[in-house]
This record gives sequence, structure tokens and C-alpha cells, in this order.
Amino acid sequence: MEVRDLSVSFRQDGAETNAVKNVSFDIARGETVALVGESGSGKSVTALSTVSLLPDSAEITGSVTYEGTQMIGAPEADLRRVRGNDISFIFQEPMTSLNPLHTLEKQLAESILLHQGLTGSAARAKVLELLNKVGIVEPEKRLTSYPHQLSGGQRQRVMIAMALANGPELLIADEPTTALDVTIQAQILELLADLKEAEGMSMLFITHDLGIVRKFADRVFVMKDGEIVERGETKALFDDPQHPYTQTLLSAEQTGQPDPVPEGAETVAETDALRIWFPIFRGLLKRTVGHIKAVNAASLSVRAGETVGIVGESGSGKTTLALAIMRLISSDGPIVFMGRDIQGLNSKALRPLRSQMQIVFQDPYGSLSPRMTVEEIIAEGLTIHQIDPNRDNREMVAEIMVEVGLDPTTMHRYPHEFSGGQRQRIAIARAMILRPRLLVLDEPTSALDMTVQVQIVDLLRDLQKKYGLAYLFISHDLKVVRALSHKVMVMKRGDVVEQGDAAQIFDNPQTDYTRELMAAAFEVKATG
Amino acid sequence: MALPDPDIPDPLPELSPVVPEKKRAWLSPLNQRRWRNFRRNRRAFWSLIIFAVLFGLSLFAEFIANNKPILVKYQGEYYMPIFQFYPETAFGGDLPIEAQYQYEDIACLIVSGGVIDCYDDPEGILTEIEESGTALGDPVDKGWMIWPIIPYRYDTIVDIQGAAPSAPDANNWLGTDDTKRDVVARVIYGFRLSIAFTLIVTISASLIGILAGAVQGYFGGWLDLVFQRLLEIWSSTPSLYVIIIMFAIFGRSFWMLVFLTVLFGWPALVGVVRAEFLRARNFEYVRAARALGVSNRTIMFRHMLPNAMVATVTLLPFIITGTISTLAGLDFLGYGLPSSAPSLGELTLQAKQNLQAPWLAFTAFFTFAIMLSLLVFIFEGVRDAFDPRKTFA
Amino acid sequence: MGAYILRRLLLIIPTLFGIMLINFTLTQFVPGGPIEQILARLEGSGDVFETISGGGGDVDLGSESDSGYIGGRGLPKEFIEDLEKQFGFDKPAHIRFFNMLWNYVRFDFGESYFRSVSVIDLVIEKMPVSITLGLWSTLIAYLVSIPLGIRKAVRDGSNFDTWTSGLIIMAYAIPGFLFAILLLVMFAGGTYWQIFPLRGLTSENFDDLSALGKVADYFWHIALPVIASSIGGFATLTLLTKNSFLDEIKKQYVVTAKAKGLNESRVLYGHVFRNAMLIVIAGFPSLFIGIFFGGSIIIETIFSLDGLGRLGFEATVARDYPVIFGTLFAFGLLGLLVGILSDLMYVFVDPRIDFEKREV
Amino acid sequence: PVFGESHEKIIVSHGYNEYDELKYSPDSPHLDYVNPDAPLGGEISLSAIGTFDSMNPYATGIGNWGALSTVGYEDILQTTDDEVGSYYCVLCNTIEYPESKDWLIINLRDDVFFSDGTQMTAEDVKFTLELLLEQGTPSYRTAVNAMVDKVEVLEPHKIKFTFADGIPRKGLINQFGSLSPWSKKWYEETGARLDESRLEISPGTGEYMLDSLDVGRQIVYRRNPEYWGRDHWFMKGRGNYDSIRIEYFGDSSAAFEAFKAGVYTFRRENSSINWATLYDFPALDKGWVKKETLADGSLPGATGFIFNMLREKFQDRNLRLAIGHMFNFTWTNTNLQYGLFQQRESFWENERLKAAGLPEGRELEILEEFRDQLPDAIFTEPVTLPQESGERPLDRRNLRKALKFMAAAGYTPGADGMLRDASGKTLDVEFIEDSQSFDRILLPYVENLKTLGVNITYNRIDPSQYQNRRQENNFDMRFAGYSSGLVEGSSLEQKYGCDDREDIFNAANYCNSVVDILGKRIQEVETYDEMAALIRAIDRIMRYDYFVVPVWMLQENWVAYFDMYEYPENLPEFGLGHLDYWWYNAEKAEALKAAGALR
Ligand SMILES: Nc1ncnc2c1ncn2[C@@H]1O[C@H](COP(=O)(O)OP(=O)(O)OP(=O)(O)O)[C@@H](O)[C@H]1O
Ligand SMILES: Nc1ncnc2c1ncn2[C@@H]1O[C@H](COP(=O)(O)OP(=O)(O)OP(=O)(O)O)[C@@H](O)[C@H]1O
Ligand SMILES: [Mg+2]
Ligand SMILES: [Mg+2]
Repeated sequence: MEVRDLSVSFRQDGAETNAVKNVSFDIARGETVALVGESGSGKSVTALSTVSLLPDSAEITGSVTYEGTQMIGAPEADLRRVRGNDISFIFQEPMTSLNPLHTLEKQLAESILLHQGLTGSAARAKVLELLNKVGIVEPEKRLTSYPHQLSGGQRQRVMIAMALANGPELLIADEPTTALDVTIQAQILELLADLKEAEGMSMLFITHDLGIVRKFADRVFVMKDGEIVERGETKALFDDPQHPYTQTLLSAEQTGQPDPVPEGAETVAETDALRIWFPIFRGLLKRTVGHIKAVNAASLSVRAGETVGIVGESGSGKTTLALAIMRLISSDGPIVFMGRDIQGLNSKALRPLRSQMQIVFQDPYGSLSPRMTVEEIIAEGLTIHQIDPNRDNREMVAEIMVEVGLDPTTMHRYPHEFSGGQRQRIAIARAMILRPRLLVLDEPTSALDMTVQVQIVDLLRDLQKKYGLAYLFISHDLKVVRALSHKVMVMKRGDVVEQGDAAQIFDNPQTDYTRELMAAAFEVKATG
Repeated sequence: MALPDPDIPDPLPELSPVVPEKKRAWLSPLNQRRWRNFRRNRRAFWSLIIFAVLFGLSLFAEFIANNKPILVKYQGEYYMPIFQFYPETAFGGDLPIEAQYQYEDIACLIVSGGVIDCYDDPEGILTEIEESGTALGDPVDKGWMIWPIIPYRYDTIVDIQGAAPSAPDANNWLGTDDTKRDVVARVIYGFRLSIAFTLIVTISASLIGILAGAVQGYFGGWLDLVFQRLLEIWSSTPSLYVIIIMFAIFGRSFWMLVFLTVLFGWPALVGVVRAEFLRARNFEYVRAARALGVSNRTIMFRHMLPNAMVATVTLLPFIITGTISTLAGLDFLGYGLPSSAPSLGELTLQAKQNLQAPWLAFTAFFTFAIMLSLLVFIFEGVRDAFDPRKTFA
Repeated sequence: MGAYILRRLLLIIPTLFGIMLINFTLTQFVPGGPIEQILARLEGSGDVFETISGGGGDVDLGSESDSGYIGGRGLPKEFIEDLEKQFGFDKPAHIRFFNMLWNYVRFDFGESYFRSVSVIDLVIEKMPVSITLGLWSTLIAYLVSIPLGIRKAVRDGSNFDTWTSGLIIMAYAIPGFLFAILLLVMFAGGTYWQIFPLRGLTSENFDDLSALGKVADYFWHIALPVIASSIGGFATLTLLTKNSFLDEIKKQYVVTAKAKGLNESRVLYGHVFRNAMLIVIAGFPSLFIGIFFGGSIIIETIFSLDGLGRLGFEATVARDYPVIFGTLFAFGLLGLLVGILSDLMYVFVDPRIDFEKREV
Repeated sequence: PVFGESHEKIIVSHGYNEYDELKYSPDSPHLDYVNPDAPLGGEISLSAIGTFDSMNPYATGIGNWGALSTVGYEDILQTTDDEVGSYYCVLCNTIEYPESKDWLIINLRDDVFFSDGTQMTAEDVKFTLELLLEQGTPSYRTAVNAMVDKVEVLEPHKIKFTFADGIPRKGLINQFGSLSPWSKKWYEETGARLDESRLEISPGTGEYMLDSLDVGRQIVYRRNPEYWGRDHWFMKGRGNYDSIRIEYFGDSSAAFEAFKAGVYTFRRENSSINWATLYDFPALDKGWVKKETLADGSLPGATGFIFNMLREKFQDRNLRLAIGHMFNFTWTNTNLQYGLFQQRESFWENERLKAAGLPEGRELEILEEFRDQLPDAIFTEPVTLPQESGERPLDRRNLRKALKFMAAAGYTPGADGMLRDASGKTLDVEFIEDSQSFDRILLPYVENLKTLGVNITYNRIDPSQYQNRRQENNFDMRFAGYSSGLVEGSSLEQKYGCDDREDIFNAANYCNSVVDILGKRIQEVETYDEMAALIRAIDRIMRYDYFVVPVWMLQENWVAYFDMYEYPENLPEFGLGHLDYWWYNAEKAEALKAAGALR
């Protein structure tokens, strides 16, 4: 694959956004190329443009050749032959990239059928094999699940399985591991490495995780503001970054410790043996035949100014727990918020409390109304809860956008006109602008590059200090958890396996599972 | 904000909380964007303009097509018969009934300033005035009339000999119908009536329908269950009987018909809106909105409706024309507006019954086709303007 | 879900009761009743189709076919009382209502006031026409509209999109009965091309035809009516399809599907369709019923077909209450069942949908 | 009448006429107006609009019966098309009755057979009457039950009806002589009833019988080859077709197209606009189809815009005249009806019965008797004629007159042009109608009335409601009519009498004591001339009373047919006879077929 002078610009509402400017690079057979850079710098757009998957509003110039054939402006039929078979894609936002109405089996079997002609039990066997490979436990049970019944990480793994189904020549992976816990992440990377080894697969790897890049990539391209600012062999580049941005990027690291929780801080939220089971329906009449036990008995409490980190393998019930605490899905067991059991409250009674409890969803894209502009989205909470009637909403929106690193001039855009990381920050901004007492953050930094991540974490810390916010922080990135959390809760398969002070858990885990988790996390980084 | 290292340049130097300036305050920036997008769709934009012009013009139908002059000067005084009733006696005649301005004797009376002999020999007197400015030898205070372009109202019986329906000619540009009324005049008034009717009906019926569908779909549960059943009962009510009964009790009128049509029209959208809402309420952004503490009403109408609007926006032009057809159908069966009312339905019916007079069919067809095309194009533009992903050249 | 279905099934009873009650009550107030209709018939008038069939003239032809058996004789009070007894109007309304319900519960729908035929037979008699018109015109409408709408969505804004829009709008704008008459005059009448038959579903000698001949004969007969009844049906469905697709087609999962290398139609029909066409798909059950019980009075009249459209209209205008209530009950019941089916279709199409109250 | 020899004044005759001589003797060779040499054969086909689902027209209101479903039945006594009120024995040899007309004996022929081959006997006649009395419509039952005392079969072919006491004898002989015998055997075997809808036709003695039937689509009758009466003098030159076919169409345009295409071959037009505009198609241009206007001497219905005479506001004749004057016949006829009609003047549009000029002769004598009850104008002014009107839709002369009449009735136009009475109330009139096809005629009239200042609303309502409102006499004005006959008897009372004022047959709810008395007298007259004089007097009074605004009438038949039918040169006064004494010309038919006109 050879990319020459690729430029992409978006025309929207009269304005033009140059997302990618004169980008050139190439990927040799069997080579892994990493594309890193600032969030919103045009990585995903570059990747998508290689096989013409950009929306209509994009204007592409330059050339992309794959094995000698020009891809830009190529007839749909040619592209189709290449897509899925020769070039596979793992999209950045797994949450929204799966067809919501197809079961797992159908999504996977479809490409298998298409490119390998397998049907029936052969196809099913292949599907199961793939699911196994990407670490989905009990894949047989999952075959009939719909995407909305899966956790973020599970969806991402389905996405990966789909991409690997046909043994592609070139895999374009756009942040494939963001929603995965470290163990699975390691497993997946190993899988990719195997494939690369065995079948000579090339890879275009887009990630913010420099550890992975270092370990994995042959060459690295650094993008900023739509341009490639630096390129080189991985080692050389890491050892001696030339461009100031690269230097910033490489040196950015989560440091610091959370400020200690003030004495006698009141408990903001508390649960006691919270249980969330999803019924499984079968048959024509959709009878309940069993339950998916997403969360079994989770008890936690978080005080003002305190951060509770929730970690655990993908699919262990973190998101479910978060949603339940927010009273967004039904659950059993008391949820005490600011001294009041909110479990039984109806939505009307709950509404005034909402300004005090906010959540950043794991799937930022899906949580943004597609027909509202960013300004409306961020300002909405302000208008409802009358946070600061003396100030102009628009000003406050602009301010928070700057704080999370977004350009306020883009506030009239629709959510889909942003990059993944930008959307994540929009979601954070929306929650933060209300200055809630309790903020649940479900993987808020997964799509952010190091510099922005640091910025966000600092912001969170600042706010916590200033306003005494309580955070429930869900993440796979243990470094971030460590940097932010006072307490940590470890979950596995719906159970809380360990709970306690952050330092204690990080430094002296009690259970095997936690130990494994820690090991995997810090091992990957360490070898990086 | 703490930056990790002072000598590393600020990665976000260009950001500053500059608020983009506000433009027209009466439209939110988003709606401005939509309006711009709408305008970029030339077809939709022009359709809207044409439609507005046509409807605007038809609002002044009385000045375009009428059997009374707009302005009369008689004996130095001015009269506006369109607005006021004047008996013939006002113009020197002897009948206390409304002046029949289209008749020559009345024209003669007005021109001659009330020479009573006009009743006997209007033409003679008119030519005399034309030639010498006198009537029967006496000088006259010459009067005049300004007529609308089309000297017929929708219910004017055309006073030109010839069997009805008569073909288009210089007097009746689209011919006359089988009751010998000018088709152009009827179309102008009919357009106004139909559009007024359908706009009122569609707007109210759609609002009710969307609201009902949204509430049912959004809340679900017993509300949905019971309401749906009521709806089922309601929609199997024979509207014709209700119409007959209401007409028999309250008499036939435009507003009665509007009321009844709304009464039976609103369930049309409930089903689709309900379905869309049943689906949309599961979306993540609805959950997000709920998490924000947005009220149910706002969630429904600000978050969900724009996304659940496809069917509504698509169906609206058809509901609008469909309402016209309903009106036409009722006219057809004799339960519509009073028979003399200018209705497009009646025109189509006449077209069917007078195949020998194809101008009726053509007129009916083109009126419908133009109206429908304009509406469809307008709503296509609306849909596009609301589509965040639509790209505009 | 099982509980929901059960609830729905149980609710059919009060709903049906409500439907019948409202209708029954209304008919108590509507001016003119079956007796008037009979009297009108006795006088040789009372043709409820006249407005539609356009048979009225300004010359009195006398009676060519009447027997003159009643003519010239008065209608004594006893006669009317007799009729009232015959129709059961001598009993108080609520008794009649409950009698009727009791009969209906046993699926006894009674006889038409104006014909010695049971309501069921009457409906069955009219079904072939309704099925023919319903089936073929829906089939055509769907087979044309959905692919067309999809194509239009894919090529949104192109010339193709524009001119097809124009075409279907024109087709919609033609008043159905005018178009039917036009077809009739052009292709079946005695002035232009006499290609198709003027009326009916089959030829007189249908029974003597070979199997192939029968099929040919049938299609030959239904060509014009089916064209006339489908002409206006494209516009809404096409545009609905188009717009629904436009909404979906740019979503992320479509990009995923494309990235799999699926060809366009697989993407469109395999992935987008189900997401986009919830309303259309869920409408299928009622559509299916509509096929059987649909009727277009005007098309039926013009092509001299005897279907449910005419039956329904005649029953309404002639106040043939057994037919009205019988069909109302039967179709009402069917409609309610289909309503349930249709709601289940929602769940089938989109498993995320449920009908429960959102308590959180 | 031909008198019998009996000293008891028993009259035996081959026919019967209430007032006049019979024109034909029993040995007449044939009716004057038929062509005795007309060839037999061929087919005539007609169309009907709508549908049918029954072939039993005797079931009251049950079923839409098929056209000509009684064609297979023959009356015992039958009328002709060139006489008034004559009935001739067809199924009988003679009838016998005493001068008092207390009873009637019919001597039936013994050579009459039903189409199923069984012989017709007096039992069948008796059975027919009994069937009608048992299962017929209640009105018939009540009326006829009161008339007849007893029915006896005297001999196999002799039947006697004894009439009840105290019943007027007028019309009884026609009434019972006009029975069409049905086959007792058939009814007994099949168990069929008279009050049900069914598709079987009971066998009749007539010339035609049902051949085939396709419900809702087509009925074919064919000649019964065994028809008993082929050589009967009364039947000579009649019933010339081998078959009669009726094609059903849902829609009138479709029916017309079918005619153009030769699907059926004979058409009577009933609409002026159609007659004037539609008959322009290839078959006509090529001469295949003939379009003819044939004179018609039968009485047109006395139609018009009627006032509801029960309404207080219509009590003043001036007001009625004023409203009537706004109808512009001339304009309507030329502009809307293509100048095809004449204006109807009388309730009986026939020289024999129509009042004209000043009353004179016997009519005057009759009227003189009631001089004190009648307005002077009846005697001093010529009979009321409809106003003449000009060419413009609103005739200004008539407008002036109408205003005068209104003033006389107490209504004067107010400042807004609306007519108001002394108390300031407007003149509110509601015009109801159920047929859409009259809109075009009525609306210009309504417009004119509006100009006059009448607060008129025109309401088109559905048929049942219309029927309901006319039955309850709940209307102001409507388009309706009275059917008139060349012989008037008891029905006159029913139409115009005070007793039956609220009856549905008295459309205007008209009542006039003089007309009432005269109407009773009509039932006792001996001669036709006396009856005519009475009718003229009634006509004069009723026209003076002006409770119907007279409209148009047509004294022609409009027919169009494929040029293969022929008719006798001297068509009779009272019939068109296209199904009766027209015939089929096989050569012409062949030529048409050869030319491709017919399939
Ligand atoms: N449809 C669109 N319309 C307008 N601008 C767009 C559109 N899609 C992307 N952009 C802009 O293009 C730029 C590049 O986006 P891209 O998605 O490639 O970023 P990225 O490098 O993948 O970032 P991230 O790491 O956050 O995913 C961003 O500034 C984004 O706002
Ligand atoms: N609506 C649902 N119906 C059925 N099962 C569900 C539903 N939502 C989640 N689950 C299941 O519940 C379990 C917990 O999911 P959850 O989303 O809480 O995981 P998670 O810990 O957030 O994982 P990740 O880190 O991958 O996001 C998973 O096995 C998932 O498949
Ligand atoms: Mg990206
Ligand atoms: Mg999760």
C-alpha cells in the first residue's frame, strides 16, 4: 500500500475542514506501520480514505495504491473485492460499528460466507473459533446475542474477529484495543503478531498506546493537524524524536497521585449488594429462560472528593454497574445517593438529582444525539438545571470546550463531524459542565492520546479538588486509574473480587485475578 | 491546567474560549444551519416560494376572480362592491337587490350616472356616452368600474350563451364546468379552500397524532396498552355516520368539516410515530439525555422526534394532499362542503362524469400534480435540512 | 413478553365490545335507516351507487324492469311496522345489541337486510375481486417502490432521483377514478384500442379454457383494474423507503458492512433494510390482511367488479346493519389480532424494542 | 263493451275498458301497430347499471333484482300501446261480470302452458293470488284482501273472484285481470317463497324464459320454443327476438364504452348532456349505429321543484310564485340541457286531459259548482302557465315579478338584499336532494334565488337520509314529481288528496278541498270524457295553486342502436316497443358483422 499526497477535506455548511493534508506513506508486505498522533489529527480519516469509506462530504485528493491499483476513485466493484478480503478494517468505535439488528453469528458468518463460501455448521465452527481466539468466553452462548447485549470490549473483540475472519493481507486497525482489559489486550496483540508471522499480514496500526507501538510497530508515523510531522523506524523515533510534538507526546505520562480525600467527607453514593441480571428470552413467546448475571452483588461507596476506580476484565459488569448506579437500568438493591435511597424514585423525582450525578458513557458516539449540534448537547444540562443563570450558556460551553481541548469554533458541528477522541471529550464536557457531585466516567480516556489524556486527568483532579467531586472511574488503563483513584474495585464476571485502597491493591493485590491483571498491565508497558 | 514540561510547546495553543458571534437571534445557530441547507436545495426553496406565492395570491382570490368590480366610480363617488353590498338603487336603478354588475344595464347605469332608461336600451346609451359623453342628450357624470382579471366568482353562472361544459376560450381560460361556472375562478378559490382546509387539518391532526404516538411509544406500558385499544376502537368508528349525524344536527360548514376531519384524521400518524419511538427510546443518546436529567417532554421532542421523523416528514405531503382527497371524496359522496363551494374534489368528479370535456380532467390533474410536487419537494428539502449527514454542494 | 401477549389477547374482548358499542350507538342516531332504504327501493329509487356510477339522467325513462306490483299503492303503517318487526326494531336497542353480540360470539353473523344471504357468504362472494385487486396492486407497489426507493436513496440528488420523483408524484396526482376511466376508454372502449375487456375478472367461457388459457384470461381481465389501482400507490412507499434509507445509509455500521466487502445490494438489503424499514416491515401483517379485505369502491365500480369495496359502501349508505356489524366484528377481530402480530413484528425486526413501561 | 245475452246483465267480453269502447275485436288479425310479417330471430341486447343478485322482484326490498325478471310472466288481460285503458283477454277466452261488477269470472284458455311444459289452470291463478296475499308485500296484502271476498275455481279453466261489499268497483277488473299466473306445481315442488331473494325464476306462461345468468354481469332470456301463444292474434308481430340479453356494468361510462364497442346493441338515453355530447364515436360515424329520436306520447311525470305545503312559510301562493319565477327554463334548457326539452305546463301533458286557456264546457260546469271555494282567477284568467324567461341566467323581468310577488307575500329586501318579513325574519329555505347529477341544474336556480334575497341552502344528503326526511316531510323544497296516468282513479286521491296529505306519494303534501272532492268523483265517472273534464278542472286548480315549479319534459325517446333492428312505420302513441314489436334484420346484422362492427 502506497499513499501519496493524500489530502482530505470536509465541506460542511459552507465551511471547509482540512482533516488530512498531503500525507504520504507506504506499507510494505508483512510490515506493521503505526500511525500515532494527536486526537483529531486525521488518523482515522487517513485510514478510511485508503479504501474510500469516507462520507460524501469528504473530498479526497492524492493517490492511494494497493498492490499497484489505484484506490481513490476506483469503481465500487474493485473496492469491494479488496475490502474485507485483502484489506480488513477494525473501526475505532466498536460500539456503533456493528449492525444493531444482527446477531453476533450473523455478523461474523456473513463475511466468512462472502469470502470463503462457508455455510452452515462449517461457518459456525469458524465463527466459534474466531470468537475463542479473541477471548470471548463461552462463545456458543453468545452467538445469538445482539450487539446491545454486549459490553464495549466484547463488541470490540467481535469487530476484531470480523476483521480477521478472512486472513487479510493488510489489516487497518483503528485503536483496536481501547476497550479491552490488559490481559485480553495482550492476547489480541499476540494473535495479531501470530497472524503477521504466519501469513505475512501487513498492518496499519492506529493507536494512542505508545507502549504497543514500541513493542509492535516496525515504523511509526506521527500525525498532527492533518500532517505527518515525523516518520521513522520505531526504535529510532522513540529514541530520538525530532519534532517538538513527538517529543511532547513521548514524554507525556500519567504522573501524580490523587489528592487525599478530605477528612469527614460525606458519602455521596453508596450501594449495597447491587444486583443486575439480564433475563434471557427464548422462543416465540419470549419466555424468560435464564439470566445473564452482569453484576451479582456490588457494594461500594464513594465520598465527596474521592475517586473509586473500577477495573476488571472486559465484560465483567463495570458499565452495567455504572448505569445501575445512575438509575439508567433497573437493578435490585439499594442505591443511596446523598443520603437518599434513589432506587424506588420515579423519573420525575429523580430528575432534580440528575444535575448532581453525571455519567460519561463508554460509547460517546452513541450517547450524542445525532441531530443536535455540540453546542446544544453540551448546553442542554445547563438549561435544564439552571447551573449559573447569570452567565451566558454559550460562553460556558466555549469555556468547557477549551478545557477539554476542543476548538470552540466547532461548536456548531454535529457529533459525526468529529474524531473519536473529540467525541469522547464532548461527552466529558457535557457531564462536567454541570459540576455534579458524583461523576461516573466509563472509559473516558480510551480514545485520547497521551497529551490530551494527561490534560483531562489533570482537569479531573483540579475539579475534584475545587468542588469536592466524587468520581467513579472505570478504565482498563491502570496507569490512569492509579493516577486518579483513592480506592479501587476489581470486578470479574459480575463479582467484585477485590476492593480497597488503591495503593494497596496496586502494590499488594490479594487475589490471583488482580495479580494477573496487574502483571499484564505493567508487563506490557514495562517491556515497551 | 498543568502542563508537564514548560519547554514543550503548548499542544493546544490556538484554543481560546472565543464565542462564535451570534447572528440572527430569532433562529438558533442550528436552525440557521438548517435554513441555509434548505436554501441550498434549490428545488425545495423554489417550491416553497412558488407555493407561498400561489397560496398568497389565492388569499386575494376575491381581487383576482370576482363577479363584482373592485372599484366603482358612480356620480363622482367611489364604491367597493367586493366589500360591501350595494343594491341597484344605489346606482340609480329601481331594484332593491344587489346590483348585478356584470349586466349591461347596470354597467350603463353606473357609466351614465344613473340614467333610468338604461334598463331599456343599455347598449344605445353606452354607445352614446362613448361617442358624445351624453346620455339621451343630457351630459352625464361618467362613471366606471374596475374589474378583477377574471370577472367570475366560483359560484358565478357564466352569462355567455353556449352549452356547458364549454371548452376553454378567451372568456373562460379553462372553460366552464358542467354547471356553467368558470373553471379558473373555481380553481383559484378551490385551491385556497383546499389548502386552508388541509393545512388546518393536517397541522392539527399531525400535532395530535405525533403527540399521541410519541407519548405511547415513549412511555409504553399500560398507557400504551390502553391508549392503543382506545385508538383501535376509535378508528373502527364509521366516520361517515358521524359526519352524517353531525351535519344533521349542526348543519354543514367548513369548520364542522375541519373538526370532523381532524377527529378522524389524527390516528394516521400515531402508528408510525409510536413505532419510531418504541425503537428510539432504546438508543444510547436517549439514555444519555435521561442521565442529564432532561425532562421526558424534552427527550421526546428534542432528542427523539428529530430522529424519528423520517416517516412523518415523508408522509406529511401525502397527508396534506390526502386530506384534500378526503375532502374531495366527501364531496364526491355528498358529505362534503356545500355543493356550490369551490372544491377540487367536485371538479374531479365532474371530470369523470364529463369525459367529453377533457379540460376539466386536465385542470384537476395539473392542479393536484403541481400542488403535490411542490409539497413533496418542500418536504424533501426539510428532510435534507434536518439530516446532519447530508452534504450540500 | 408472554405476559404482554396474554394481556393483549385478553384486551381484545373489551376492545371489540367497545367497537361494537360505539358503532351500534352511532347507528341509533344516524338519520335514515334500512326501512327507508326498503321504501326507496320499492319506489324504484335508492340506488346508492348513482353518484359513483354516474347513471343519473334528467329524463324519466319510466320503468323498464319493474313489476309495477307495488306502484300506485300506499305504504300503510302496518307495512312499516311489519318491516320493523322483521328487522327487529320493535325491541329496545340494548336488547338488540346484546342479542347481536351473543350471536356474534357464536360467530353467527346473520343475514343481510336486503338479500337472503348470510353475511359470511356475502363476504366470501366478494373476496375474489378484493383479493385480486389487493394482491396484485400491493405486490406491484412493493416490488416497484422498495427497490426504487432504495435506488433513489443511493443516488440521492441525481437526475435519476429527480425524474423518478416527478414520475411517481404525477402518478399519485392523477385521481384514481379518472385514470381508471381513461384506461377504460383508451384500451377497452369502442373509440380507441379495444385491447382489454371492459369488466369482470374472467371471461364468460372461463370454465372451458385450458389451464394456461385460464391464467391468461385472468391476467387479461385484471390488467387495467390493477394498473389503475396501483398507480397512486407508489409515491408514498417509494419516498418512505428512500427517506428511511437516507437516514440509515450513512451510519457507521453501514461503513462496517461495506468494509467487509459486501456488494451494494447485500449492504442495502441485508443490513440497512431491516434497520430502515421497521415501519414497513412491521406493517406487513396488516398489509396482508389488507390484501384480502381491501377494496376500492371506485375501481370496482368502473370495472364492474363486485368486491368488498362496493359491499362496504353499499352497506353503509343503505344502512344494511347486519352486514356493517358483521363485517365490523369479523374484520375488527382480525384487525386486533393483526395489531398484535404487527407489534410482535416490531420486536422481531428490532429485538431492542419492548412495550413495557420505562420505570427508570 | 260487448253485452252478453243474459237478462241479469251479465257481460261477457274478450276484453275490458272502464270507460271506452275496445278498439280491437276478438277476431282482429293483429294489433294495428305491429308488423305481422316481422321476421323472427336474432337478439337484442341492452345494458343496465349496477348489479343484481336476485331474480325475484316480488320480495319487498330484498335483493337487487335483475332486469326484465318478469318478462316470462304474462298477464291474463293485457293492454295495448295505442289505446287508453283497454285490457284484452290473452290467457283467457272471455271474462264475465255483472253490471254491478260484484264479481268477475275469467274463462281461461286451455291451451296455455308454462315454460316447463305444464298446463296452466285456474288453480294456478288462484294459487298466485293466494301466494301474493300470503307472502306479498303487506301493502298489497291489505289492499287486495279488502277487495276480494272469495276466489273460487269453478272449472279447471274457470275462476271466479267475488268482490267484497262496499269497495269501489272501479279498477277491480283490471286489477284482478292483470294477475300473471305462476306455476303452483313449481312453488310446491321447490318450496320457494315469494319473499326471499333467489336466482331461480318460477316458470311463467310468457314467450321468454331465462336462458342463462351470470350474477352481476349478464342475463339472457330466450324464446320458449314451445310458447303457446305464438299464433294468438294479440301476439302477432310481437316478441320477435330469439333472445334478449342484458349486460350489467358498474359504471355508466363503462356501459357507454361497451355500447361503442358493440358489446350490447340497443341503448335508450336518459340524460340530455349525454345525448348531446357523447354520441360521437367511430361506429356512429361509420353508420353502424343509428341514433334516433322517436316520438313518445306517454305522459311525462309531473316533475319540478316542489314546495312542502305543510310548511307555514309556503302557504302564500305569491311566495311560491316568486320562488318559481326564479327558475329560468329557457337558460337551463339551452345552456345545460342542450335545448332538448320543452317546458312542462300541465300535470297531464296530453291534449286529452290538459287544461288550457279559460275554463269552458263541462270543465267550467264542474268548476262552477265550487265557485265560492275557488279564487276568481280560476275563472277569469287563463290557466296558469310557467313564466317565460330570457336567455340570461338571471331573467330581469322575472326578477322584477318575483320581487313583486314577494312584496305581496310580505317579504321585502333589506339593506343587505335579503328578503325579510315584517318582523325582520329572513326567508329561510332548504333545498334537499340526494342525487349528484342534479347539482348542475339546481345550482344556477339556487344562485338566482340567492340573488332574489332568499336565504336558501342547498343540501345534498345521502339517499337514506333523503328518504327519511321525505317520509317525515321534513324538508322545504326538493326536486320530485308525481306520476300521472291517462286514466286516473283512486290513485289520484292518494297523490293529491287531503287524507293522504302526509303520505309519501303526495310529494308536496298538497291539500285542496275542491281537488279532494273532484278526486273522489273521478272514481265514479262512467265515461272517459267526464273523467277528462274532471282532470282538466283539477289540473287547472292545481296549476293555479302552484305547489310545483314546473320544469322540463321530454316527449321523445332517445335511442341508439346498431343498425340491424327495424320497427313498424306506424309506431303507436304510447310505447317504444323495442323489446316488443321491433325486429331483427338478419341481413343487416350479417353486414355489420362482416364490417367488424360486432363481435
Ligand atoms: N464528517 C466530518 N466532517 C467534518 N470534519 C470531520 C469529519 N470527520 C472528521 N472530521 C474532522 O477531521 C479531523 C480528523 O479526524 P479523525 O477522525 O481522522 O481524527 P483521529 O486522528 O482519528 O482522532 P482520534 O484519535 O480522536 O480518533 C478532526 O478534526 C475532525 O473534527
Ligand atoms: N442489555 C443486555 N442484555 C443482556 N446482556 C447484557 C446487556 N448488557 C450487558 N450485558 C452483558 O452483561 C455483561 C457485563 O457487561 P458490561 O457492559 O457491564 O461489561 P463491562 O465490564 O463494561 O465490559 P467492557 O470493559 O468490555 O466494557 C456482559 O457479559 C454483557 O454481555
Ligand atoms: Mg480516530
Ligand atoms: Mg463497559
